[in-house]
Amino acid sequence: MTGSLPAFRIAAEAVTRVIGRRHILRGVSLDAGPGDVVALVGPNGAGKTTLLHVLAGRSSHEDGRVRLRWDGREVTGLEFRARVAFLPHDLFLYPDLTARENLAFFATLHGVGDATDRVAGTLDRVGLARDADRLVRTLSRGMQQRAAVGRLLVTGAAVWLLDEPGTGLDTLGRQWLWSTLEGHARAGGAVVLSSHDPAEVGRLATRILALRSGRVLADLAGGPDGTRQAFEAIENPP
Amino acid sequence: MRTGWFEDVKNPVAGLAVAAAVAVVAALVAVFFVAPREATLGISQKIFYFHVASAIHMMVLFALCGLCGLAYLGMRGRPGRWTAVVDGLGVAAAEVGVVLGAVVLVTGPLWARKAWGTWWTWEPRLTLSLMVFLLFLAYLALRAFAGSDRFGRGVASGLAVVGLPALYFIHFAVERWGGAHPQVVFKGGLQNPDMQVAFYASLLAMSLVSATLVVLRLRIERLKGRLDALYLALDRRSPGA
Amino acid sequence: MDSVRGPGFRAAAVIGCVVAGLFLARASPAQAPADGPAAHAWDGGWKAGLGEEPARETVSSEAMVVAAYAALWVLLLLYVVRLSMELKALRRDTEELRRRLDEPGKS
Amino acid sequence: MRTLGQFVAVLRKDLTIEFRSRDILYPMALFSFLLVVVFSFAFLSDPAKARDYGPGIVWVTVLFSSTVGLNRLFDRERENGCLWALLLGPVPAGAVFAAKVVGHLLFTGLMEALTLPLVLLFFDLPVVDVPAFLAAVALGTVGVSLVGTLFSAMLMNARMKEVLLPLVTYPVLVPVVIAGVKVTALAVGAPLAEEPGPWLRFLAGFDMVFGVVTLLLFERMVRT
Repeated sequence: MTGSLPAFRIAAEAVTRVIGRRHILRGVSLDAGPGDVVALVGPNGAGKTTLLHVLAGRSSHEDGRVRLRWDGREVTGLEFRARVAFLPHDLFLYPDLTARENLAFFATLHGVGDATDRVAGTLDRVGLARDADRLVRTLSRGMQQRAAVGRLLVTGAAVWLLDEPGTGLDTLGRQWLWSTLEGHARAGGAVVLSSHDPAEVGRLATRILALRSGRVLADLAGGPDGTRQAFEAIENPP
Repeated sequence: MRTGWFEDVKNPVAGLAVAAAVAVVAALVAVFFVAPREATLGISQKIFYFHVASAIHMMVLFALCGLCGLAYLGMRGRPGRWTAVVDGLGVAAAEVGVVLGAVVLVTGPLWARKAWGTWWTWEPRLTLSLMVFLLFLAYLALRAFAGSDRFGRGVASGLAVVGLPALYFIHFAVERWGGAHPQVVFKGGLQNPDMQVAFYASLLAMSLVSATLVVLRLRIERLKGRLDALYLALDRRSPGA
Repeated sequence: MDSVRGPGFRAAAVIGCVVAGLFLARASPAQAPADGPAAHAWDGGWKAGLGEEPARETVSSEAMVVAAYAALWVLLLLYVVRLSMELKALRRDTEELRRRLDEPGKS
Repeated sequence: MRTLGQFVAVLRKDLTIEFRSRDILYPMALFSFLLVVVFSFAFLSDPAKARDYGPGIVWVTVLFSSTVGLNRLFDRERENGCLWALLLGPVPAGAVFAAKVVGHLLFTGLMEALTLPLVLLFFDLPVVDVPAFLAAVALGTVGVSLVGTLFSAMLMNARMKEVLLPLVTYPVLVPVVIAGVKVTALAVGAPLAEEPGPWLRFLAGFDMVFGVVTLLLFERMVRT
């Protein structure tokens, strides 16, 4: 990223999410600031996706708070939605638009100034320069994933929330993804992502949250041994 | 989950039910024995009392349901004790409203058969009752099919709110649809004091009956809430299946 | 432009629109249509059925009244029955909860 | 002014997708055409009565065809969860709603331009008062689009959407149909002793009130 990103810090404070008669999240807290890459690990149904949905504002929550802070004051409303970008499983891309049109559309929504060449630059960065004008519907899952990450880049949001971004990417794609996420963190962005891949977590995470049944089992520092402990915590039964 | 007044207060259903029964009996006596037979229509005019009473209460419940919808959407941001009450009241009002609507749409034609010689006429009042009935049905269908979770309630409340201005425009359009209409027999109808007594008695009876049904339905909604809270507490204790 | 759209402005715009709309709809003068036969044929209005005198009656008035009041109470009764069924379902649900509570371990 | 730019962006996106795939336009146009043909057979047994039924046919065609459009209006948004892509962006929900309403209006307008002349032709309706006729169709369609788009968005993922949408919106739209048919009847020279003026003002009032109500409700209802 060229200029460094403004210092935004997103935090979940004892977030509780209830659907019907079950707790999906039981008082989960999390904090990601500039340069942080927080990885959420845990079995299916642990609440990783729900936590990302709550952070992004996609789902409501019954208790606790989600707070986005910049320079000491809390940021809400339209400003929150401009600074936080979310990449869910279903990618948020229009299948009947080309990759270029999708990126241009979301750039305009975010009020990005020089949209055309910024989009062109982003398409190069995500390696879709050649396929920029094919409908997203015709792209492979991996290429769609790259376009979706391009959407995050083009909006210039500081906080990235990604739900298992690595799915559908080949080894080359995953290397590219990891370097992109690292680049974003280095530029002062905050990243929160869910993942099943120990390699991905080991490489990227500065903090690791091990979740099961909506509860935080362990909140560990990143690095090889943190990753090992985290995956052990979620593997063995309670 | 701390249970507020909503869960604890001894629901006044029994008292209301008894009062409603007494009022109904009194109203029937007034309608059939106190009020004289109407000159032109004879005995079939007796249908009129409870027909109009039901229609009036249907409209009241419709307005109540709309206001509950407005309140529910207004409180959307902060789920709390009151959202459950307001939402429950909205459902109760809609369900009892549908029942009263059915009553109106059954007794209406019976009344029209005698008063105007046809089973159904697009007479403004009957037409309006039909539209309110349809809006209530749509509200309940939304709750049944668009999900009973927060989203389903939100959509249903939205319709209830839309229903309020809709009622205004429907009423206006239906009134003018047939051009200005002649003086309908029961508009000024009740000069005879005994008839008025019968009318007010049936009005009181229907308001007590509706109130009882709404409170009963609200109680069921309340019990459902408590049961969910208990399941939730159970779920909180164990780390979830 | 953004500064203009403060809460005051928005509230005023909303109320203004609603009032203007209601006023517009009401502003139409009442019309008394000519009751000529031609108008009658055209009139999709509810008066169509009123022209003829009440048809010769096969069903007696008494039967009508009985039917009306019977319908009233049957419908109300049906609703009460439906409510009691729901109550029964709730009771069954409570039993299920009690069973799960009595189990020592996790079900 | 940023919101206007966002409104235009969403509208342009919808039009681009629509003219690329024509998923809303073709079904609407075909359905309305078939509807008119069926009505012709159903109601033209007695040509003298044609003028009685004509105005009604016009409005049933408008209502049913726009419902076909409404059922598909948010299909694009349902794929890949894109409605949330819009709502999670720095875009006021009103801009998204307005863009969707205008989109639907354009598609319906195009359909009406194709089909209503057919109705006038088949039912031999001499449009005496053209401005009143056009005003009624325009104002009525706006009313249908406003109420329809609100609930089409809400019911996007509902199981029984095709049934629920008409069940929910038609009772609310009855006044539009009544007023529309009245003005259309007057516009084709029906000997009613009424003026189109009051009914057109009624329609305008309906559109204004529901314009505000649906706009405000959309934001509240769409966020779970």
